[in-house]
Amino acid sequence: MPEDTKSPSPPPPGNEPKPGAEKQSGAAQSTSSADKPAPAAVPPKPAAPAKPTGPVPVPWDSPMVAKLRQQYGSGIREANTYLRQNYLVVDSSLLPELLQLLRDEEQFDYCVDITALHYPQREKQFDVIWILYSFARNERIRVKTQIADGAPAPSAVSIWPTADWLEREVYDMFGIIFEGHPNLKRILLPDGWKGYPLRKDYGIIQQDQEWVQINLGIESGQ
Amino acid sequence: MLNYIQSYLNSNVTPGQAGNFFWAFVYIVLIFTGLSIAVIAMNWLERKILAHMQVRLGPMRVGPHGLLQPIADAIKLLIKEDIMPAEADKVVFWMAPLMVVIVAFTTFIVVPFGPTHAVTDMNIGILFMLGVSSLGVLGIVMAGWASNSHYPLIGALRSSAQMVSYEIAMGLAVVSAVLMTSLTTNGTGTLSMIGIVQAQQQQQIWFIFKFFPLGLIAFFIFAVAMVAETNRAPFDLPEAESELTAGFHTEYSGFRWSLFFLAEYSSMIAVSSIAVTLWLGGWMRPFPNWLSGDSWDMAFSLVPGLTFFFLAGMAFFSTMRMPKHPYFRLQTLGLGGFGGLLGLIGIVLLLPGIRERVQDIYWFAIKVAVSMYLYIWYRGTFPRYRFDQLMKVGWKVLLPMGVGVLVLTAIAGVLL
Amino acid sequence: MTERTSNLELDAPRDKTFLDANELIINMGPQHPATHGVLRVILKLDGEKVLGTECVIGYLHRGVEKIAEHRTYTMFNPYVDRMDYVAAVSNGLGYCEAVEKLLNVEAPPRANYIRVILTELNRIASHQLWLGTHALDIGAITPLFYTFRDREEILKIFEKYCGARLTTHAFRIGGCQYETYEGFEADVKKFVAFVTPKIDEYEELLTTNRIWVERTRNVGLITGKQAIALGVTGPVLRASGVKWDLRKAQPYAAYPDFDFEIPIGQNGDTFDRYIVRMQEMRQSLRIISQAVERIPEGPIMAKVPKVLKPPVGEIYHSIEAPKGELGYFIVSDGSTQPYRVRVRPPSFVNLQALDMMVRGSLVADVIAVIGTLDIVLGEVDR
Amino acid sequence: MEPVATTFFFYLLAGLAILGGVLVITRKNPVHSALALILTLLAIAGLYLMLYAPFVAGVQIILYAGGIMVLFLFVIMLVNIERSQKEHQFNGQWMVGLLAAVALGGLFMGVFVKGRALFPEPAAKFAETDNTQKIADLLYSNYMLAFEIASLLLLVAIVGAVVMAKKRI
Repeated sequence: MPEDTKSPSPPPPGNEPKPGAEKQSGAAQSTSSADKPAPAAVPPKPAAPAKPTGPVPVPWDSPMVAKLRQQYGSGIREANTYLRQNYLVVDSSLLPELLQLLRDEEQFDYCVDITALHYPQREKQFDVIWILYSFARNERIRVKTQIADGAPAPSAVSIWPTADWLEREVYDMFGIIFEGHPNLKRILLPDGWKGYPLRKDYGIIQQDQEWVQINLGIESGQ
Repeated sequence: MLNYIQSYLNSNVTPGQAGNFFWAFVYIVLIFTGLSIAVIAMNWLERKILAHMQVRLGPMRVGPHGLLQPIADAIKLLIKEDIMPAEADKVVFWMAPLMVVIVAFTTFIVVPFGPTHAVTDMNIGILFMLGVSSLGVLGIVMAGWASNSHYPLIGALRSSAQMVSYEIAMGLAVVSAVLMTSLTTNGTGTLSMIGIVQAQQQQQIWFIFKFFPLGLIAFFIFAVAMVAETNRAPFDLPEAESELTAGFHTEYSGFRWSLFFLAEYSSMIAVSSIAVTLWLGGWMRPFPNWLSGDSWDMAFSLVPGLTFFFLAGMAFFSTMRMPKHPYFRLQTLGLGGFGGLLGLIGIVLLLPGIRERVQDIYWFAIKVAVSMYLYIWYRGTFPRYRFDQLMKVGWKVLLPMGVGVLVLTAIAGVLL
Repeated sequence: MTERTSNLELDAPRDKTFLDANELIINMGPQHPATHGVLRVILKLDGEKVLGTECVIGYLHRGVEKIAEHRTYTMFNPYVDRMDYVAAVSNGLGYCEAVEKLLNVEAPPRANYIRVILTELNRIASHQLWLGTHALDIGAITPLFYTFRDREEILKIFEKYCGARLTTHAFRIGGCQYETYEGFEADVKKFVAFVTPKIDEYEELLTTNRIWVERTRNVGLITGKQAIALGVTGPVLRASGVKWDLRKAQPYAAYPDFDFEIPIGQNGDTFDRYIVRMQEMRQSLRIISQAVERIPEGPIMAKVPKVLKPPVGEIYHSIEAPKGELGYFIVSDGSTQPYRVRVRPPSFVNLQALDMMVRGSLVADVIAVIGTLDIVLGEVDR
Repeated sequence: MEPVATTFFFYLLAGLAILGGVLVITRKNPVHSALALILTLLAIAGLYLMLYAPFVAGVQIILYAGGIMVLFLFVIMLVNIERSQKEHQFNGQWMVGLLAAVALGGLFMGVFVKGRALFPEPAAKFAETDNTQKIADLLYSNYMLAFEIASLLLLVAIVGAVVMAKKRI
């Protein structure tokens, strides 16, 4: 029964062909092929196999982006709008500073969510995503970064206390370490569990057999 | 034999005072069984009344309108596994429910159901009741500690703090009522339960209306404190199920648990009896002065019997309304038999020799029943107090009120 | 047994008060009548005073997000109902709208109106369930039965509409699967007329009840600033004085068409949260009666293909669920199955505020605060 | 009312009191000791009743068994019992204790054997009914000053307790 065959899920389409592409919006798994340097013109349509023409990301121009670009230069890899939603793709090294700045100066005082994506084929396997909202501007943005497996992401707990559990959940599900988190441990899964279920190489019916046998006294949870 | 009964019926003191062991024993047995039946009935009534307050039906399955539900419950409790936690202190764990029950029943020795209907009349009657009922907290503390578990311990802690605090306000209210007894013609007051009622008879007023509104305030203080004393909503913190699962009896099950249940309800009846005795005229029928005269006496003495006839009538009416399906035959017969029994009791209560003697008990029971209904009503209406608020009410509201009422009663007693 | 360890012992030296020798560690839950499911709270007490708490969650974890990656967009739709199972309609609405956005289709107006009506009915049902259980926790047992009696009427409407009462799966991606049944409008109107006095009835039992007020006033205080920092949303945020409701801030479905207000509180205590939710029920009734009056004719499904293959891309869409901001972050890789679905659960984030809200208060307040946060463990654990 | 089976009840209650007293000092668990002490107090209350002193008996039950012992018990329950159970039950002064007990016992025996003449004949029995009233009369007439001083002392104790507790809060 372990082989439900589905476990290694369908390879993420656009992205994996260009692993580790530095300049590319690897982060933006989204518009895989639309990997333009940010302010460029309308990127080519995604080579989406399926649909005719979907909406495409367009560059996002706003005073804030301009300011950030001025400050961080190429650290801001992308600033696009897709389906009327804005997102930034940034270098992970800028993050602590950038997040702090977004809260203090740009009034993104509410951290809606922190989550991650896994692209096993890429060199930097993980996208970490911060979804932020500003009450003053009634505006939502996403900040994305790429990090490699095992590399730490900066913790935002000191900036938004709400990041505490959200980061713990990302750690629980993806195994991403958040540096500076006061109490980084599993939150939904038991403490002794091995493996990170939301990684793509973790099968859907896979489980920590050892844990199940020891703690539940049954052969398998399946 | 008949003469013996006759002589008893003519006696005008309680069997304890007369030194009549046989009748004292009979009374003890009667009170014990009567109390058990009252607790069972109370259980059924509480569930029914609460259910109707909460737009539901309550027990309906066992017997007509769930009348036999308490019996089914009792059987269930008796045959349930009796669990004793491995880490519990066995001896204390075993003693705690006994202690609670013994205390709850002992208080009834001095409860005057009528001028002669008490096991005995003690010189310190009211003091005895308060003292013995204050021992109940011992059982609760023992239960909480012996369970060797956190929730029971917190429950016991809450309960002892609560009972000790409210006993003070309760005592002050009681003292102000006792003070009123000293305004009789002979000038000395009394602590005897029967004496207190006789004082009300003599002064021709229920103490709740004495020195209006002083008596009323004292009664109010007592009414609040007695709910707290018996750990009932809204003061049911020791067993707050949403906080402490079940408080001090969390670890108890089966028969031992049912002893706690029995004790809780009998102590509710006990404190209600104190309230009735002290403020509501005890066994006296309504308006003994205003509607006086032989014909009124006669009329009122018929009420108990008529009440039973009414209940019997209700039972027969329900019997007729029972579904005609053969499945219900047994239930129908049972209900009819129950109605017949009630009617029989009604007839007995109408016999001239008996009705004069028994109507005291009836009026006393009615007054207690009203108080018990209030208990249920509180439970359906009020949220639960928090612990600090409970203490605040006890110490900062009831206690000063009690002292004030006591002082004012003394002043009023001297001046008026 | 690799039991979950609490970090309370670990962080003891950080807090001066933790050195007190009288402390008592109590385990509340996962089997406890007042934790609304399988929440486990480890309490550190000094007498009755709470020095700190730690929530242990995950007992109901079903890996919804993992399942999503192995189901098609359509197949995953029923799963979202099982997260916040008392507000299943809201969950479905959020998910359907998110996928619609990803597909770049819009539900037709009639479908949007039906969605609003059902969602608002569901909000009332959710608030009623909250009120009943919350009051029960605080010791008032009677409101529970009143609210369940009235919630039944909502569930009956759901049942007539889609055949299910709790996990309704009422909407489809692109609109609604079912046209309203005969007499739907009449039923809804009847319900509005029926429940309006009932809400007054609940308030009569509680709002002016001294004990209720004492138990809830200044309990579980949270200021607007703290609430925002902790990411708390929904009625809890609004009770702290922040006038923010996604139905107004970033309107979705047919909400721009309706006239309603956002009730807010001032103190951010349990009483204000109670008042805010009571007012919200009334506002929901207002929206429902407007929607039912103006419901347009027309199709109920947009043109969507049989096999959904959204273009490569990602979307975050959130709605105002009864508990707060319910967001779906969906990443499509162009295939029939989502590459990733992330649910931003309001209960999960709100529960995080528990520790801050109860520190220094009494055990009984912990119960009140858990109740007032209105968590559903199905959503916390997913 | 006339007491019945006086002798039987006297020995029963006295036996219970002694049994409780012995248990108090021999039980290792302080909670058990406290419970045994309550037994003793209740037995003594019974003895008071037999001596036609119902008021004293009632006060004994309310104050000692009901009030003080409950608080006492609670304090004991909250301390660490495991530790006290490991400690030695008796310390090395048992010799002295034994001597004192023997001396006291000798004294009692001496009084019992020789001292009958020392005590007057039993005074006329008060009727049980007015015992409480008599106590009240005495308290508020002859012993007024002592009574008030006692209450003042208690007040001082209460104030002191409040001050001490307040410091910690």
